[in-house]
Amino acid sequence: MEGFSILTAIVLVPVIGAAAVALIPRSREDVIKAVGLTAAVFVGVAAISLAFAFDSHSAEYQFVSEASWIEEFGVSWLLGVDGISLFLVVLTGILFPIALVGTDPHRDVKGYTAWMLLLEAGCLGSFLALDLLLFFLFFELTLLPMYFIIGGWGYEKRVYASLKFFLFTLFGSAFMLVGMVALVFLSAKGSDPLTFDIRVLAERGALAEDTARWVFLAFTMAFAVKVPLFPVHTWLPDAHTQAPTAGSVILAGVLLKLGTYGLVRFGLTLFPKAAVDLAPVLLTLAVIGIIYGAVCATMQTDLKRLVAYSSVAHLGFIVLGTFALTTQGLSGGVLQMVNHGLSTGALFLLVGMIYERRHTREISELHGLQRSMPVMAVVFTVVMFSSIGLPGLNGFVGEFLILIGSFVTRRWWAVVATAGVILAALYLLWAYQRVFHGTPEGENATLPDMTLRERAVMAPLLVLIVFLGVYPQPVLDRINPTVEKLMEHVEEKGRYEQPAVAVNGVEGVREEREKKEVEEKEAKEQETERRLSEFKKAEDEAREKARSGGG
Amino acid sequence: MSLDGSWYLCLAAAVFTIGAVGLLVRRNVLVMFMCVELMLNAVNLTLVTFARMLDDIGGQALVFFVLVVAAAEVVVGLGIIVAIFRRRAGATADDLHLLRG
Amino acid sequence: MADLAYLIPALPLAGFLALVVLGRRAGDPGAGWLATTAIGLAFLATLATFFELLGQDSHHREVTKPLFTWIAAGGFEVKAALLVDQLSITMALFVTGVGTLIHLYSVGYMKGDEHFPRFFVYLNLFAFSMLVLVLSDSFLFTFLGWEGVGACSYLLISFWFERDTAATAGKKAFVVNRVGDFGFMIAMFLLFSTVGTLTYNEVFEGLEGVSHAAIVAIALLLFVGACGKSAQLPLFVWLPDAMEGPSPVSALIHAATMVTAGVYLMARVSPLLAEAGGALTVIAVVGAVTALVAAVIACAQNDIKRVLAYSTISQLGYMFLAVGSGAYIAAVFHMVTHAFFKALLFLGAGSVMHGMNDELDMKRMGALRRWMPITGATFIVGWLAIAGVPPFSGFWSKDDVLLAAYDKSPVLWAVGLFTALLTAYYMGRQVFLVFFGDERWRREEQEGVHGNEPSRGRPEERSEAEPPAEGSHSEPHESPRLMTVPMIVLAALAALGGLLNLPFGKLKFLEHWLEPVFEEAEHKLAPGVEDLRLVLALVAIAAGAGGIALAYAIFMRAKRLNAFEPAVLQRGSGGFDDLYSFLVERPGRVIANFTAFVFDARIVDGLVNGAASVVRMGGSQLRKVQTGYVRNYALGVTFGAALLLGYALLRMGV
Amino acid sequence: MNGLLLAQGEQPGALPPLELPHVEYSAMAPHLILISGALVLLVWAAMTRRRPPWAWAAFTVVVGVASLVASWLMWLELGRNGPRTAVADAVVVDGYSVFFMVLVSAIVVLAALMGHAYLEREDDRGPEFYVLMLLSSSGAMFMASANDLVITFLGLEILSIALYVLAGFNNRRMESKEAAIKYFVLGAFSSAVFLYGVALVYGATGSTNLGEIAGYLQSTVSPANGILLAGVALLLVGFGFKVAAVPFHTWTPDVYQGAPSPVTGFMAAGAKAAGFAGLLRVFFSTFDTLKLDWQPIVWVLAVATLLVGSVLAIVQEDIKRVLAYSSISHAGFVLIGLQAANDKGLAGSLYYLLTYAFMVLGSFTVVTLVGRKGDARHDLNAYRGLSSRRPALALAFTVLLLAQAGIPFTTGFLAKFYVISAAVEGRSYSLALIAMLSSVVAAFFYLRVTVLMYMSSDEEEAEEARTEPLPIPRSLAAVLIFSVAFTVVFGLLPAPVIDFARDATLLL
Repeated sequence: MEGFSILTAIVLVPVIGAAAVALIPRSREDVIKAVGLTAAVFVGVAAISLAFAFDSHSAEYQFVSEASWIEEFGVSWLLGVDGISLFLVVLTGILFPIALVGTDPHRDVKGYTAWMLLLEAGCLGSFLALDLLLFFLFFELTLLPMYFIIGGWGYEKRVYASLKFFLFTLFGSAFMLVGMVALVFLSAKGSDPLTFDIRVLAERGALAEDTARWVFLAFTMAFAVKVPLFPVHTWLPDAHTQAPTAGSVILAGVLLKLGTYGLVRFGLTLFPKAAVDLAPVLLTLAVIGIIYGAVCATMQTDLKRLVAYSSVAHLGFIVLGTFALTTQGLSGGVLQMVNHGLSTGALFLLVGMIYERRHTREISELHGLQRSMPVMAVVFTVVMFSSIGLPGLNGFVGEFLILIGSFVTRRWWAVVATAGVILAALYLLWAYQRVFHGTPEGENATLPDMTLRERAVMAPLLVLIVFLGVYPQPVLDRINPTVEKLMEHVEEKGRYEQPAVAVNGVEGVREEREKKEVEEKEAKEQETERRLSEFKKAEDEAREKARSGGG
Repeated sequence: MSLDGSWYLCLAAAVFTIGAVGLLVRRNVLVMFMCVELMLNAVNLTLVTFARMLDDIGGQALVFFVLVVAAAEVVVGLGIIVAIFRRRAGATADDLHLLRG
Repeated sequence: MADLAYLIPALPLAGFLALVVLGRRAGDPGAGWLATTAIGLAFLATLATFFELLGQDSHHREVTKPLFTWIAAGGFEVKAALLVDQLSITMALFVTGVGTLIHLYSVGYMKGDEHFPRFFVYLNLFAFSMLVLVLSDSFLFTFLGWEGVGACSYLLISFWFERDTAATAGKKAFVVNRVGDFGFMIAMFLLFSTVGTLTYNEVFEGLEGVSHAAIVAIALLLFVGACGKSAQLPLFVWLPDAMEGPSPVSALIHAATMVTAGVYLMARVSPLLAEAGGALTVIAVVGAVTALVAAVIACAQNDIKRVLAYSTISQLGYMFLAVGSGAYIAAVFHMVTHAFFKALLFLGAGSVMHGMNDELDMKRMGALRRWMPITGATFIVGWLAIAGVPPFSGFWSKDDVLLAAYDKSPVLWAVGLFTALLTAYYMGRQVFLVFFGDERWRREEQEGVHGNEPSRGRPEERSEAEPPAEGSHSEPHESPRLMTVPMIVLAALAALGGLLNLPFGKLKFLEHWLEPVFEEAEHKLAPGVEDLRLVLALVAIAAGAGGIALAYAIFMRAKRLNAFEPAVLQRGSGGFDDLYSFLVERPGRVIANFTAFVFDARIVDGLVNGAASVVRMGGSQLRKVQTGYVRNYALGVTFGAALLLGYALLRMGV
Repeated sequence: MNGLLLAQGEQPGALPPLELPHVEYSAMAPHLILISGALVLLVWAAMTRRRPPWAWAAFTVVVGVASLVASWLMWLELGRNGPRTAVADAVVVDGYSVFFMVLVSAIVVLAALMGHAYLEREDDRGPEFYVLMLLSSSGAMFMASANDLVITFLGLEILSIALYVLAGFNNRRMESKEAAIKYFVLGAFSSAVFLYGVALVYGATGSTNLGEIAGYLQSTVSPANGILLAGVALLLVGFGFKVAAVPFHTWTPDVYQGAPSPVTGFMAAGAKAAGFAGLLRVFFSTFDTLKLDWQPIVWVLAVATLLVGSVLAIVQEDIKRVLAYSSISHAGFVLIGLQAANDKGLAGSLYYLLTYAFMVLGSFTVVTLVGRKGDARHDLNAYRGLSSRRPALALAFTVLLLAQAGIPFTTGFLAKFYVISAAVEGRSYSLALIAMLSSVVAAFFYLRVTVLMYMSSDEEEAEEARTEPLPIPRSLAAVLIFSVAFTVVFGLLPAPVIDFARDATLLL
């Protein structure tokens, strides 16, 4: 496909919407909301239809739209979607309208809506861009709206939080930009032109091993901050806690995925060898993150902060799956990106609803809410279970694939990570007990239950949570081909081979075993042969001796 | 038998340095200003010397430009200094540190 | 064969969904009836399937019924499919059967509870999950049910969420179970990486070629899972607290069905265990020890339901003992009979509470058989059954277990035997304290010492209960028919359950029926042991009789209220809670606190903010250079110039 | 030089028939337009009594546009005939010089508009401001098109001397005077140093003509000798001073703060561009052969400039000082292009200067506005709650600031990207990385301003907003709109400007 396409539309419509909102006078809030919602919904619908139109048998990029942009550097407006990005786009398309409807900025609706739409454009652009520079631009672009949303509509320490968020991420991307340019210039050997097209770059794979490792690290720097991985995670709790509800929802639901998505799309695709070599490092950080996030979450006194730390743990799982370098792990990781977006997004929405009523996030302030708002309690329970990873709900499927996938290659990492599953149950159930159980007094006793609007907002999320838990196959069917192709790419370019069982299951095991047997048999035969020859030699010598003795 | 060029060059360098140091150590704006003139003239000396050594008229011609520029600087510089002294007496540069940090 | 099998789990699910949709609209009895119908129909469906299986000849009684592909990626694929065979159907039968009865009972028991519909929503969801657990054809799908029942038990234990004890108990149950599930999950990972599949039959086919060590590891890990679910040492601590839930829940989930899931799993993977060798011994030992310890603690409890809880644990111990001895049929047999009499006992206890305004302390009861005859009678039946008095069901199943244990090792047998004695004793104690003796509750009430310990009824009733009003409320009363009928039925089953598998040649129905499932796994008794059966049986009877006699002597004759009941055993789960909180909880808190508020906040984040402030300070330091004095600026320039010149000359120097 | 005087080797006495030296005025059309414009303005102002207040500004704008057109014509002509030198090799007409002619002319137009609003507010009716600005711009152009160190020097002086005066143009504020004197003393000092450098180079190579010097350096085997290198070093000092490279930057914050805001804008955009025009020309075309000698030292300068600039900016409390330090760190970025010493580096630097010029002009337009009458309110707090007072203004300022921070889809990002790629192509990864990290630090103080404008919910600020209106004169609005539009539009569709910069270097 050339030039304009559905993807271009998906990216540009929010921008247009934002521009439109900017032109509407501040006073006409209803109009502003309407316009904003329309744009968001349009994108949502487009994204979902994309999922249906998507050819689940092809592992290639689909709906590619390309237009030259900066010839001087071989940068082009290059969008495309494959199994890895598809559902992230859908997730974005679903979460934004929900966030817009489900939350109330209280002040300056105009700016709020405009920034949200711009943010959506940024996210979609990053997921769809197949051009490194274009990705980077969108990746950076997401910072700005989020910065203003946190800083403009957040809570007490919003300024600190927003600055921390912005600078932290910028710090990471500083490395990425340099690495990116280095990659492009170094892989443009001899006559072949500069290009930022990742498809070409992946094929060229022209970097020397150690160079590739450095560049990979540079990229990882940026994504590690975004994910966030263990040592560089501290911006997250602040940002989440201080952001307005919608901010947290999008931050957890979509923005964090930019990191994990980047690791898959660029880390694995562009630097297979480096990824294979450095996998242990990232795995270790991921596992630390899983346990660490859970432990920190357990002790939090602020409900939002708790959820934020739980995100650290969950994202750790995704990274674990990614660098387990097995089909299961990777598929699970990609799926889990979507799942985490749904469950944690929902959690933040619920926490936001509680805040709207009680104006506190302190767990100790809340008590026995299940009596005053039973429906809220039910919804919260379901979402909580999905976040804990209860089979039958979405959280489990991804988590299990990740764990089983990583167990095949990285046994002990997986075991430790599984321990994290126990902790997840601990901190969430404990929080639930403190907030919802017991007999409410004072304000807590008189809180109104979820309004119709709020139920309508949560409904689609709940449906997806259950559906993806019971019947995830349609999604996996679309993810798997791409993932398998990517794994092949990694195996080929990374001089690496994932265990046969991960590829072929039972047959894989059997082949493996047979191969081993064959080898053993050969070894044995050689052994016997050697023996025989030795024996013969000895015999001949003896005969020689005998003859000489005789002669 | 005449001194060869390097003597002049060293002299010029010395003068230039004196000018520079003077600028650094003196507080009176006018004196600092004179030091600049001193430096410019040191440059002139250098130029002439080189012109001689290279047997090239260009260097000497350049000196005239320098003189003109120096004159122009004097005009403007004095103008500014006067403008300041209208406001406050004394010609020490150190009085002027409203702007810092 | 007809696809009735699908209906077995589908019906409770349908019931669940219907109730969810209806919500409060379902109303007080309505919801209950709907739920009961759902599971009742499921029971019928199971019966039908059962007879269909009977129709087949014994080796074609195993059918796999695929539904859809659940999770697939690369070489990993798990289908949602039902495995209908003798074992799963047996389980399904008593799950749905007992389940139906308890649903029925609950309609009466939960009457007037403000959360009435919610209760039955959970109950149906539980039934569904339990049936998935039982009928699934792969480890993972079983795990779905496994965690599902765990979640339901969490929801039902903390059903009366206003009470913190209930909430805590629910959380505890779920978390402890998770510890077990950890083992289960790792086991599945290991299976996949060694065999490449999680479907039961494929696994069993693929076992040869897997290293023995791996198999042992898998077996033990699965057993860890089973320990969690079936409350074995060291993970049994959650079950006593689980009594916070309504009595029907205790009966259904924490006695009859869910807690036996562990045993079922072991039976299900019997081919694997057969390969595992040493693991079996571990299982047997853990089972025996648990049986003994739980029984000992049970002797010291005063809470009517806690006694039963511990007896459940100890009976489960029996079952694992059987499994460990390779006597899967005995295990299943005991599981079934236990389901009957333990459910019965719990319902009885519930009925007593119902009649006594949710009184739980046995010391404040007595002579109740006069006031609630049916409850009393049925309860006594259950007692005789569990005490192993022939010809009640318990006797037969326990007998098989002990026989197998003896074959495994006389020591285990001895432990089992002693446990039997204790069982008889503490159950006797309970019966005598509750149903015989004099009416202590009367005296208590006059003294008004009532309820200084928080009773465990539903909150709104508790408020009625204290201060105890004179008159109708203070008098114990028999429960309504809705509750007594199921008890009567169960009493019948508890009495006659033995018929399922009488140890006389042709009469071993259950054995013949289950044979094909366990054929290669079932441990054949050593020659001669079979002959010992009669002797051992007599010894067992003697032990049972001794226990009862002891209890009688102490509590009927001497009318004492307590015999040997050391305080330590009366504390939460006989001191184990304290131990765990000392070993795990307290250190955990300290570490977590440190990580969250010192390490993370001060050190990790401190570094970040530190870096920022370093830059800032650098700035304000550099600022000082910018003095505002022209001369200093010129100095700066000169310095730079000097630097460059120096560099130039250096450049030439070399 | 020689061309301008008697030809070489003439014995005195026998004079040949003198013919007037041939001067191609067309080669210096824009310069001459500016100069003559200035003169006309002087005369006109001297002759006439009253003029509508906008007359001078209008005239200056016309002159600016005229020179813009002239430069553009030269550009086209250049496309046809290629580069050439003129006036006896003293000036060169090539893409590079024309690029700067265009840039400077544009700056003239915008600065004139800024100046108009400013002078109106401070009710100063004289034309001097415009005259000086025109002259100094012509100086800038000479620096760009000089093909002889002497011309470079003259350009430098024309540029500077006019600026000294402009810096002190506000008679009411002592700061302004102080700025002037500081700028003057240090400027004179540094130009003396520069001149000494010229002398040394002349001594070492025997010529001041860039072409000839280059030729000499190529012809000799090992050209580097102490005198030459010392000369180059001193030249670098002179240029470094003009472009405010650390450690020659010390004057910048004070002068930027003291000078009238429009003048500061003009300095940041024009003077810096001029300085770099000279610097890049001399080092790229002439001392190219000494690359290995000067690259390391430029590396050091660049790093120092980047870090000092951004680190010092974050502790400032005065917007003009903030922008001053930020302009220092931007100079660091341009130096990266020089250090790379490759085509991309040169083109990148040009692109950077071009885009930065408009960003900074726009920014100082806002500063001029918020400075209010007396041009004194430059404390950061003056920007509190600006978004509620003047949303559009706040937004524009935000765009300009964030563009300087290098936010995507603005020219600011592409400029950084351009020089960074140059550095990477030149294999100086460390420099590239340091630059990006310093830009992270820099982002902080740009954001700090936006925080004040958007996130401070200050009551009495809002109160004050109502009491004290903030009118936006048309001329300033025009400048603002233009610079924002330029920054954003060419951020989205960068091709034209990027190609312009590249072609300029191709025709060097």
